[in-house]
Amino acid sequence: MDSLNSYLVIAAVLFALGIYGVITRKNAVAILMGIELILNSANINFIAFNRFGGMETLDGHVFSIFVIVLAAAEAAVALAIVINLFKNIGSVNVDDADLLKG
Amino acid sequence: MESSILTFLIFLPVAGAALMLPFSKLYGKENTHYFKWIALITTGIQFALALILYRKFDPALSVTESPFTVQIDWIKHFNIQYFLGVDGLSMPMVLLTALLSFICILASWKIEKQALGYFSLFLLLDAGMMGVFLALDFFLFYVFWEVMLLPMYFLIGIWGGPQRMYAAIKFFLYTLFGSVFMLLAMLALYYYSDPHTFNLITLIQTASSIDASIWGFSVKYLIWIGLFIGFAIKVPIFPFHTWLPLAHVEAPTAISVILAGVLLKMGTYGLLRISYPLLPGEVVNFSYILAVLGVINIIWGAVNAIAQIDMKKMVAYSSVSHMGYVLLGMAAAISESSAGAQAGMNGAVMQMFNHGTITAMLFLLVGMVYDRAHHRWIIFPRDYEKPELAGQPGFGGIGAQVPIYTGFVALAFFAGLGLPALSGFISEAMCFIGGFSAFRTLTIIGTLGILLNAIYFLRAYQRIFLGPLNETYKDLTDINKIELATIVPLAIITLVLGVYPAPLLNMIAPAMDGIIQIVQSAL
Amino acid sequence: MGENIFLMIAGLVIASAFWVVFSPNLIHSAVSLLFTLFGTAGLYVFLYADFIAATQVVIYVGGILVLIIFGVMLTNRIDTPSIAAGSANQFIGGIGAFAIFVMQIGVIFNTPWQIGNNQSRETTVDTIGKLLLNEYLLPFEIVSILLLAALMGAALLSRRN
Amino acid sequence: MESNLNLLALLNLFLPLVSFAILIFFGKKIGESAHWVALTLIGITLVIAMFFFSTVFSPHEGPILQSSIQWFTTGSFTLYLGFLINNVAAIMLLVVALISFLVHLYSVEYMKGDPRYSRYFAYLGIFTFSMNGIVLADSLVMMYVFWELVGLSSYLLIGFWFEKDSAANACKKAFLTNRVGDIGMFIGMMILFFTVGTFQLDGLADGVKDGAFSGNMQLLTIAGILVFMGAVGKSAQFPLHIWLPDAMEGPTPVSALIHAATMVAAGVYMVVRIFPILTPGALEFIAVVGAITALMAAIIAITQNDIKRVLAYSTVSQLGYMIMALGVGAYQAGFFHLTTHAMFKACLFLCSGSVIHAMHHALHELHDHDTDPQDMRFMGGLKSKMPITYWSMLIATLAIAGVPFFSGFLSKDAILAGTLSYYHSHHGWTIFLPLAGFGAAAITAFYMFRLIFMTFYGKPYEQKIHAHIHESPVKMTFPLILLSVFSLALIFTLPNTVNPVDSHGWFTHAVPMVQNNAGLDMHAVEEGIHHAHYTAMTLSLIVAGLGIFVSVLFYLLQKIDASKISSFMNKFKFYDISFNKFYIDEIYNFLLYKPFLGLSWIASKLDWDLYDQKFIDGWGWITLKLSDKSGDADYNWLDQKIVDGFGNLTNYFGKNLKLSQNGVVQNYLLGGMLGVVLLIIIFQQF
Repeated sequence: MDSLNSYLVIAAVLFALGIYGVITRKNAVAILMGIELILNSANINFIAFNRFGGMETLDGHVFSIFVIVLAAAEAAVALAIVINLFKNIGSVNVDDADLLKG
Repeated sequence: MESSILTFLIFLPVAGAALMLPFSKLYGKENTHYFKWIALITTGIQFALALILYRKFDPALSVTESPFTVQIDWIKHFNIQYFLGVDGLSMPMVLLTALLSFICILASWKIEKQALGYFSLFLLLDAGMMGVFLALDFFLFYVFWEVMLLPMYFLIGIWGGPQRMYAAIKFFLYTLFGSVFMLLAMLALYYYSDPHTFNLITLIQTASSIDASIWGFSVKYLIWIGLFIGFAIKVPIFPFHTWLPLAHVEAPTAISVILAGVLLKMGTYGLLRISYPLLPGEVVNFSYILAVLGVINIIWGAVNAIAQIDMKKMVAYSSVSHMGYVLLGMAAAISESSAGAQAGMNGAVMQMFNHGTITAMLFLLVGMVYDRAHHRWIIFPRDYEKPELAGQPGFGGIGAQVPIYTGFVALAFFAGLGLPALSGFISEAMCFIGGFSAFRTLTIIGTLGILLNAIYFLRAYQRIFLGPLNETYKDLTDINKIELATIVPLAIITLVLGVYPAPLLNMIAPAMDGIIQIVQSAL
Repeated sequence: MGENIFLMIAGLVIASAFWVVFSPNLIHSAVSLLFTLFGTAGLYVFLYADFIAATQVVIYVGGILVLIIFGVMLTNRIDTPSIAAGSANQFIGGIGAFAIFVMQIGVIFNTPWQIGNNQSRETTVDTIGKLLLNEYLLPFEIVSILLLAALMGAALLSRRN
Repeated sequence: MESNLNLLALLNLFLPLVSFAILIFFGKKIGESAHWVALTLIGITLVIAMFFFSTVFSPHEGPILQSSIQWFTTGSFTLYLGFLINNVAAIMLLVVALISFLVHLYSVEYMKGDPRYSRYFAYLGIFTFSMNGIVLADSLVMMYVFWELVGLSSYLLIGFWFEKDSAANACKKAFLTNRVGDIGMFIGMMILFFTVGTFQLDGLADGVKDGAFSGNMQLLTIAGILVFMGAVGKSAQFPLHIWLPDAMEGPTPVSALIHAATMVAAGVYMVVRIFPILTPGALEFIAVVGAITALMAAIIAITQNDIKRVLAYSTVSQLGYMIMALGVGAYQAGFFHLTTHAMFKACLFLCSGSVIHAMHHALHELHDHDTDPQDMRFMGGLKSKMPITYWSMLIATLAIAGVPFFSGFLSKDAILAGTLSYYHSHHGWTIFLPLAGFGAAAITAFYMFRLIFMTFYGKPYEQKIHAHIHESPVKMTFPLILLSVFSLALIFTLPNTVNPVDSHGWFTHAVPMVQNNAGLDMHAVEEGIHHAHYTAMTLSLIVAGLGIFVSVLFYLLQKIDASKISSFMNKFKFYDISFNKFYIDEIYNFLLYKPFLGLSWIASKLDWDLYDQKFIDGWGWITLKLSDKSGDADYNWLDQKIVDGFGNLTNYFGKNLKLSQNGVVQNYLLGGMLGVVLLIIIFQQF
């Protein structure tokens, strides 16, 4: 079981779930969680490819570190936005934030 | 200097019109005398330029040799050129246009209604007319031809008489109808000539070699028909003439003068400038019809003029009649006798010039009496608005009241009916002599015009000026200084050219020789 | 033994991820996310990525997840009986996500992956450290500046008025 | 010498024009002294004319002066202006200048006090100028030019008192009637030009001689008749004579100058000038026209009561004589009669003017504005009151009646001889020509003495008027006396002969027979005239005596009651026909003028109300209707359905698609995701 494909399948599951979460969830924080899932699936791929790809170096690891850092930054900013949104419209339901409505 | 004089002649009025705008902003549109003076000075300079051109003009030189010719590429892709030139055919027309424009500004001195518009449109019209007479590129010619149409439409439609809109639209549609045919003919000429060109001088060589047919008709024949309809409406040749009485009657005095004095000439000018040199073969085939139409014009115009009770309408129909002489003279280009051909062609161009001056006088004089009496009925119509006047003579016996005016009217009327020693006689006689050499019977019928023209002029003269004085007009004032200034130059020209036509003829003759040669070579 | 643990961890990750997405309660989702993240860290271990696994635990679990839970807390009234996390577009979204998943699976199994030698199980920290401070120095610095800016921005955004 | 003559001819031509120009432009300032300008300039003209006349007697070959300059040219079409003065022209010049001068002099008194006094003399000036132009012209074109100018001056002078409707009508009628003839002349000129190639008179004669028309004499006949049409108009020949009697609306001196002596003679003069190219056929036509005119006008003159109308018809009749003379080939006689007639007819008119002037003043003093001063029935017994006028008029009447010792006898006699000789050589219907000639001679004698008796003899119509009649002043009587002297036969025969019945005086020497280049044997004609001379003389004496005798019976002795005779004649409508001038005016009016005006009215209706308003505007109407329909189709169907259909469709989709833009970010994301799926499916990347 310890093969590339098993990791990739896990990552694919996580990715699909993340997408599903991002699309279907109403709560902004829940959407954020979906995004975290997607990022994690990507990280898994990085590491898995680094492990099985016959790489001499650990560039995949470095990339995943960067992704983690970005995820942190993203989470901080996104949450700040969510809080602001809540302050302004009293809800974090993204359906209520429809100022773009045509 | 010499090569730019033609450009100046055309675009000076445009500059004048443009100059009016700052004045209207600075001093307001109410200060109409600024516009009048600008227009007067502009046309004055233009006239002076035309005179300078006349002084330096050498009729012996062809257009290609003349120092005045301008030839610059305009739209290179289509071989369209800014090509201006002057020869013996256009020189009299340029002089006539410049002179009449100047005089018409004077005659419009009383215009107060929207003077800015009037005078600027008038100057644009002036530029268009000048351009038509100077252009030697068909495309340029067509552009000027159309440029002139629009100001005319507004000038009739805004400053005209009670039926002005009807008249203006009629004029516009009629002329546009003709223009369409002309445009088609122009494009056909362009596409069938090799190399493709609008250059009228080059086309003289190339157009005759066009050898194609559409729907079984030769292309040259179709081009001729198209051009003919376009020009015929302007002349106007029967049966395209009915825009003319209406437009003349409804237009303000100065515009009637321009209409009859210059615009009508464009038709015959176009025939002589374009149709004749380019399609001599068709001229030969068509000249009989041209002569027939000329005679119809002479007779029909005169017969109609006799029945008119509106002075202006009478003069308008007299124009129809007089332009018939031009056609008859032009048709004589195919005459076997070289004296006949020359008499006819030269007579035709002279008649164009002379009719321009004479009819201008007539319209100016009618305008003067209209200014004073506020009507111009020879006899009031039966359905006149004041029933007590219906059917009564409109004037009567004012000859003793306004002797100077009467004198000028007599001069103009007698010039119109072709009295010798006045310019009309020589050109009419030459047209007849030319016509006679080619079409005997037709010309003999046409000479009836000599009598018919006399009938309506003398009847009108008698009804207006002779007989006991109509008491309504016992306070009528005689001609004033401005009016005198408009009428005297024309009267002098009429007299001088009647006695000594050589200056005009010497100018025309070499150009006509060229056209006759082309036409005769196609016989 | 290792195989079984891997399967366990993989099952944990997938199951908890499902719950993150489908849980009607937001708090449950957040808690479930904790398990997903832990599981992922376990997977890293299986992949000989000891440093990344540690980082995952420290940053995700210790930082991001706490942030998310704070977010949940701050944006929902405490007195609501359950912090609802409604869903929409479940049908289309499900089909879409499933389609993407199928495609990914397709890609995964249809691609002849280049499989190299397994790396030795030695610690990765020093290598990563060298890489970061040599080859990836510039990205590293930029990311740090980005992080700083993001934090400052987040602080600014969430300031009252 | 040549250039001097040229200068003189130019002066002769242009001095009257100078008079016209000065008086027209400065007439207001000059005012009452206008006649001094005119008299001086015409006086100089007269002196020059006398000089030219004097050269007639010096022996010379060919014309006295022939010169021409190019007027204008177009290369091969060239017109010339020039002078051709031969003996005929020189005599004509003198006649014109003399009568013009006398009429000027006469008018000083006659026109005194007229508001347009200076204008009158100006018009006389332009008339004299134009007339001189005709006389001097060396080409048909130049002649035509002045021909028309004469028409103009005649128009101006007839319509001088244009406040009178009758005058205004008359001047128009004169001009238009003349124009009818001019058309013919113009066409004839063109035929000649394109056959011979020139308008020059001598050139035409030479061309015809050289056979330019050989084989086509028919055309030359037609051309000749057409050119003669001009003379028919100007010399008031049948059927265009109708204008001349009406022209009497002008001032009487004008009638004397223009409508008796000079302008109407221009037609005759023109025929004289072109005589060499007239074919026998054309001449026959000319003779018939002249004969008809002579007889018809004489018959009309019998019944007229207006003194000037009698003279006018007598003029028409005498012009007919001249034309007839030229037609029968009696070239000399025709021109001779022109000259003598100019003198005595001018005298008659001026005398009648003197009478009218006197009557007018008498009536004016009586404040009588209803009585016509020209009607002979209101005159009578003026002999004692106006002796000079009476004697002058009597002499002139004797001359016109053809009584020996007076000039008319000589010339009329020659004409009648010509007609007789023509009959002798042609026989058949040509007997009409001498019959008409003698008949007209008898009638002329009759009505002229009728005029004399009604005016000067018998009892005055009203004593009151008679008492106020005075003889005219010397400025008026001097011309009368002079002209009556010129009506004596001796004037024309001295110094060659004093035999009163022998016409072979200086005149016949000065005007020798010309050659006819178109086929008439002039020697034979001359011979014939010579033979017929005595017969004609005898006959003419008899008919003239008869006419005078009847007139004496009717009007002097009143042995026969004129009214009885006239009512008897009127049983056959003869009187009415004569009195109403054969109804020719009415016929023209009814058959030509009125229908023509109607025609022109119909034409204008056709042109405007039918052709333009219906046909041309019909196109506009059709276009409008079509454009209505097409506009309808365009709007309701093309625009509303198709074009707007697209709009509506877009709108519809927009409205519905708008719903997708609901601002829900997730929907966008969903769309994006589906797009990705779609793209991947499309590109089949696995």
